[in-house]
Amino acid sequence: MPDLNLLVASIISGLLIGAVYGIATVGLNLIFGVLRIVNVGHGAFIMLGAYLAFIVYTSLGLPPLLGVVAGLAVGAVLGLIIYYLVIRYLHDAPELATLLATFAIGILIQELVKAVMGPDSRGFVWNPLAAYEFEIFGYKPSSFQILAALSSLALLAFLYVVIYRTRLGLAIRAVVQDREGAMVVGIDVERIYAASFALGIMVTVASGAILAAYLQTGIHPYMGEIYTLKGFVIAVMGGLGSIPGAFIAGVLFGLFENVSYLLLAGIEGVQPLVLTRSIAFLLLLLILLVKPTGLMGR
Amino acid sequence: MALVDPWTVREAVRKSLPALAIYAVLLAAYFLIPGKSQLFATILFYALLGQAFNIFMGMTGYVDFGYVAFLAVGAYAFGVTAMALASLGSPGWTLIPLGLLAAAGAAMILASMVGAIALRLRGAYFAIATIGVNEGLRYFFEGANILGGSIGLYIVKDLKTLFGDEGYQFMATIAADLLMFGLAGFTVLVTAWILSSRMGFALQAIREDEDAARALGVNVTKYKVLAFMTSGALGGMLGALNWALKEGVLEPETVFFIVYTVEAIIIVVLGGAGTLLGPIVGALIYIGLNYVSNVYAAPLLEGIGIKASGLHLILLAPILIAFIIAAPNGIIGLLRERIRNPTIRRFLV
Amino acid sequence: MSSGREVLRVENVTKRFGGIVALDKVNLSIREGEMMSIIGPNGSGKTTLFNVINGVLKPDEGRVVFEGRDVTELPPYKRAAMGIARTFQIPKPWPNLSVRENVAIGALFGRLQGKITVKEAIAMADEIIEMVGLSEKAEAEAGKLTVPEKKLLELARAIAMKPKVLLLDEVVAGMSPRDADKVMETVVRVKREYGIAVVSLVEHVMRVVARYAERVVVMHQGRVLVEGPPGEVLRHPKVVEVYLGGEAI
Amino acid sequence: MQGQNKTLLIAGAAIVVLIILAAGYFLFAGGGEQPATGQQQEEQPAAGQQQEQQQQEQAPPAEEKIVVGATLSLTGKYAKEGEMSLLGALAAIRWINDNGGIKIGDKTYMLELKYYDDESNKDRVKSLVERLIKEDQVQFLLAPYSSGLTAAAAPIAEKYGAIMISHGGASDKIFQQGYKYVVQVLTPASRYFVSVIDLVKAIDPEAKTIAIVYKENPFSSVVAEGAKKYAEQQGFQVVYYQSYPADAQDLTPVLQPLKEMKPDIIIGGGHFADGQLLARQLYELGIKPKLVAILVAPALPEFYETLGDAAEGIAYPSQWEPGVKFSPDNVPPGYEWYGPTVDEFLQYFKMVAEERGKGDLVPSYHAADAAAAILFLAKAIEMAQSLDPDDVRQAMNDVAIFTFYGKIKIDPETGLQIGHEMIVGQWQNGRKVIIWPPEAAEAEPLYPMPGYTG
Repeated sequence: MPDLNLLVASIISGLLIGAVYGIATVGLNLIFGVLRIVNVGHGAFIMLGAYLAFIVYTSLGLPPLLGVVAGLAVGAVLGLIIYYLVIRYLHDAPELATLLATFAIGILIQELVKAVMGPDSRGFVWNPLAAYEFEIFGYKPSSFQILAALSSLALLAFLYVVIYRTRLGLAIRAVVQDREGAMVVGIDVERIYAASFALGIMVTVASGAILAAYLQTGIHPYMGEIYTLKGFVIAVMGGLGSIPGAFIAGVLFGLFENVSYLLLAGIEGVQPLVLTRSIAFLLLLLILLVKPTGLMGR
Repeated sequence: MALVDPWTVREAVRKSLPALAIYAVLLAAYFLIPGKSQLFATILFYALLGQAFNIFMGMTGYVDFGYVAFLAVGAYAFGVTAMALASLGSPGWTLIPLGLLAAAGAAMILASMVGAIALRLRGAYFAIATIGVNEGLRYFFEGANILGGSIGLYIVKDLKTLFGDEGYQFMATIAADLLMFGLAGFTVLVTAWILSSRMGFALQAIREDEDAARALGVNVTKYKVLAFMTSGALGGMLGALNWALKEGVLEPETVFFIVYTVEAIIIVVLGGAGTLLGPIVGALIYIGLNYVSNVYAAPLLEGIGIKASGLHLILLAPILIAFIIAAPNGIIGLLRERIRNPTIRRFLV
Repeated sequence: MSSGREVLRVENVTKRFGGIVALDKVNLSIREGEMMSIIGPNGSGKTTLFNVINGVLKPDEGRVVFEGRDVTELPPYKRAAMGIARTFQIPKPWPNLSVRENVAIGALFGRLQGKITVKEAIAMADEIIEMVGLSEKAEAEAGKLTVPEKKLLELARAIAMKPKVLLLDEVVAGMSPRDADKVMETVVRVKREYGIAVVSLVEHVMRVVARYAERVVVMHQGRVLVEGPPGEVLRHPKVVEVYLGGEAI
Repeated sequence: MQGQNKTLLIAGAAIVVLIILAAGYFLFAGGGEQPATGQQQEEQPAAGQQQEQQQQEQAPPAEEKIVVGATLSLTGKYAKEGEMSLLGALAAIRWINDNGGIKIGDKTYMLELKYYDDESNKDRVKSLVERLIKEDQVQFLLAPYSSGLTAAAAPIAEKYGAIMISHGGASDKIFQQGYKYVVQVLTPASRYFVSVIDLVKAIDPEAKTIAIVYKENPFSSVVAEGAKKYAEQQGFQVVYYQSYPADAQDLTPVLQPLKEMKPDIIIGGGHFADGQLLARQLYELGIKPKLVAILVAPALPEFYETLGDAAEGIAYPSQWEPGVKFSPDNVPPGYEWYGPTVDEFLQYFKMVAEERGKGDLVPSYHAADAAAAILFLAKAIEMAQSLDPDDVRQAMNDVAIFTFYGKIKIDPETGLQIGHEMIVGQWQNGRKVIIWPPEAAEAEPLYPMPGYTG
């Protein structure tokens, strides 16, 4: 029987990292929901956000979570540039063409970042509330982990307000539901596409900053690849295009990765932490077996 | 039903000629252009990867993001066969048919298992469920210590036992490539046959509108599974030849490497999805551009003082983007739109 | 009037969606070579009935009998192979395939499934395309046709399946009277030539019903309200009341 | 109809062939059938840039040269190692050229490096290796990084009889496959932790238990296996042997049990990013054994920059450190001194790094590994007095040199490195110092680590 303390620890740390996974997937889902584009370069934008947090902290001496603000700004500019330079031309193209385009964009970002920042694996130490001890059911997460998870929620709230409380959000939702219909009522679908793409990139880059604040190590030009992969899986688990679905699935994914470890740890001759990955993907298949459009997909 | 309907055969032969011609040229280049044989072998590998992938993805519209798992499983099956035969003291030549059979078989088993679950899913859900299969398998190999775990399977020694030192040298360099040329020809014929037969029509109907296809009498599940297994089996044999026989070292990290799937997609999309020539043209462009930018362009730029590692990828990425904006349906797709001449069109298959 | 043997029978079919009863104990029988129209306002259950007959939906109760065989559990493609063909209210041709290819696929996978070579299927497609008057567009991509052309294409595709029962979903909706007549003439010709039973769903175009149908079934709220020859049915007081809102034709 | 079809077919096929040929010609014009001197790629040095280092390290004119080829991972997951290897190799080559080149008979040869980026991808390696051998006329190669890439290159190098010197990341298993021309200059993966275990055994007879936590990866799994075996041979008890996946973001689950278990020593790791994470999380979780030794990551200055206090006391096995005291004055018996001194190497490294705009880089051991490969090759050529790869390969069996990198000597049978030994470094007060072996040590080991409570 797994030790109860370990179980609690796993659940809490799973929830914390899960919130970060969740926010790191939301942008991917937004872009898919509106533009029907699977952004294969997703991880590169997360990596960019992580570097922003790194620079904000090490060069400017500000808390790395302010990288979220920088991420939103950089993401907005980058998102618009990419949209008007590339994505705009690919509306009528087969879905796969956009896949290739976003892949190439990802490579470009990786290599440009590497040219500027070098190939090294960077990191920092930031623990602003080290003096305080947080204890949840006997488990003591670090302050930066809690702050990162809270920032994820804040960013999610920001996105929620944009989508459910603004004219732009209304228009975006209209386009998601039925683009012809939206066009007929006078929505400039082209501009909504641009705005949604930019919004998706903004959230993704910003989530990279949150991720960096949570992990604080392992910031390098190729760090994003695993998040592209995890992002895909979480997005599908939650239901493509569903923003709350993405977030909930992210939390679930984090939770599951952590808790399944305890079960696997009892098996002789295997490497439990490695196998949790297999189990997490198995979970994806099971969810899709029961609900082929993900937890909250239509 | 006439399986060998003469019209279908004629059509298939006609359709396969241009592709076979390109492979013939590649084969000639492989032998005649000195110092480039491995470049052509690499182009061949990617063309085959694209073609095998295309049978399922190009024709049904389903993107199997975990496709590389078929290559990996095929390579492992070939590796295990080699080890078994070496320990049994069998003659070397038996490995080729038995190993390829094992590779195709293992890949088909995987395809039927994955297909049973994932083929019920549509679009991106299918794509990503298959990523799950690939990654899940990789971590399973590593975590449960299957066939050498993360360290991998080393079969060079076994291959040397089977073929002798000289023989191994020949197998790993020339014979593996020639077998891949053979597999390429076979793949072209299979693809052309599918395109010219009922199956091709069924797959196209599925790609265009699966519900309508079902209502119109197409046994959607059967054709999807058939195409998936064909594509998987070809992939398995490709993995066996290019990785197991040619390199002799199989590590989960590199054989379940998802970038191969992405590259397969790039090649198919660049050339034209669902076409026979598309993947070959795509591979020529993709690997050709990569090689040229790596071997010629990057050193030129370095020569004028622009020094950055990764330079050639910085050059390559925008070119790829430009390509796809100019020809979103791929090169063959573009040519089909542009060229009205029916004679030439006949060869753009 | 047709007096052929029965090809299709719908027995006590009930279909619910959540709390809504879309079909309520529906019974129908269609004979060989018969031309039947099912009419009813939007939401009366017509398309659901088609979906049950063709196998896209499984009924909650009741069964569908085709040529004396219970096909309720069979998937759509098997029923198509047995001889049930249909068109869609919103045409669903395969947009990137040519008109010829679209029709040829119908031939390859319809009732002749397995009995016809690709070459024969293409030849047959050309014949049928000519019959429906699309010859000039044979090479064109289906996605580029106009809506009436798409409907003709769907009809051609269905005919190519050599069905015994042809289910036409709003095949003339939105067409000019002339086009509508052209389509219906074709349907009548096919029906005569091959002895197909035709069931067409019609919401509004009563003129067509009156002119071409041999038997009319009126559906309302998931039930069969009245059934009989067009002349009688269209004047039936119940029909006038619920369907035509009190106005006689 | 039928006859017409045939004509069309032939015409069409001809057109396709022509297009392909034209494309091929365009692609490969400038390759192919040039005279094979290995010089055709050479750029004219731009005016005013006399010593400009181009992709080929240029030799002074009028002397013959030997081109060494390399496929380096300048992009992709081994990009960091690739960058270091490039600079290290260039530094060694520059030193050799500045010190009279290589003499065969009365001829003097200058070394030159010709390299391509392999993108850390094994399916790029093959064509590049062949190009190096056949078109750039290279007979001596630095192997690509990692065993996967080496395995892809080996059959081609073997086919053409070109020598491949492994200078990084390759698993021991590569050398059990019977390749004839593949040799190694760095300590094999299975022996990475030997020095660390020796150190503990020498200074702390009390220490009995070892926990191993490593990354699941072809390289670090072999390291862990080797470490476990050696530790058990030395009488230690391996109480915990767990791995984590290659891209782990959180090691808490694997580390948590160590809090209770309290092993004397924790060793493991894998690569850059996860090594940082491992040290960081051990610190966060308050797991304080007597010694923590981690692979790869702590050898880089970024380790301390990233982790600060959490890096304090962390030890690491290293192939080489800038502070080593190998010099012509302490050559061990059976070896002879060869190549630059440590200071010279550092100076040359700085020189080539500056030319590439990386002046502030401090060489990691990956740079030294590549430099050692060059030195080993140069010495073997000199001993063979021949440029024939077979002669050189034969001579390599007899090379026993002591260099800025330490001892280099291979096992004639397998090509595996048997001379070179790992050293142990440790972060002390924000500085990396060498603590083992005693003859190379700059400082006493900080043992037990700060914070150890027993």
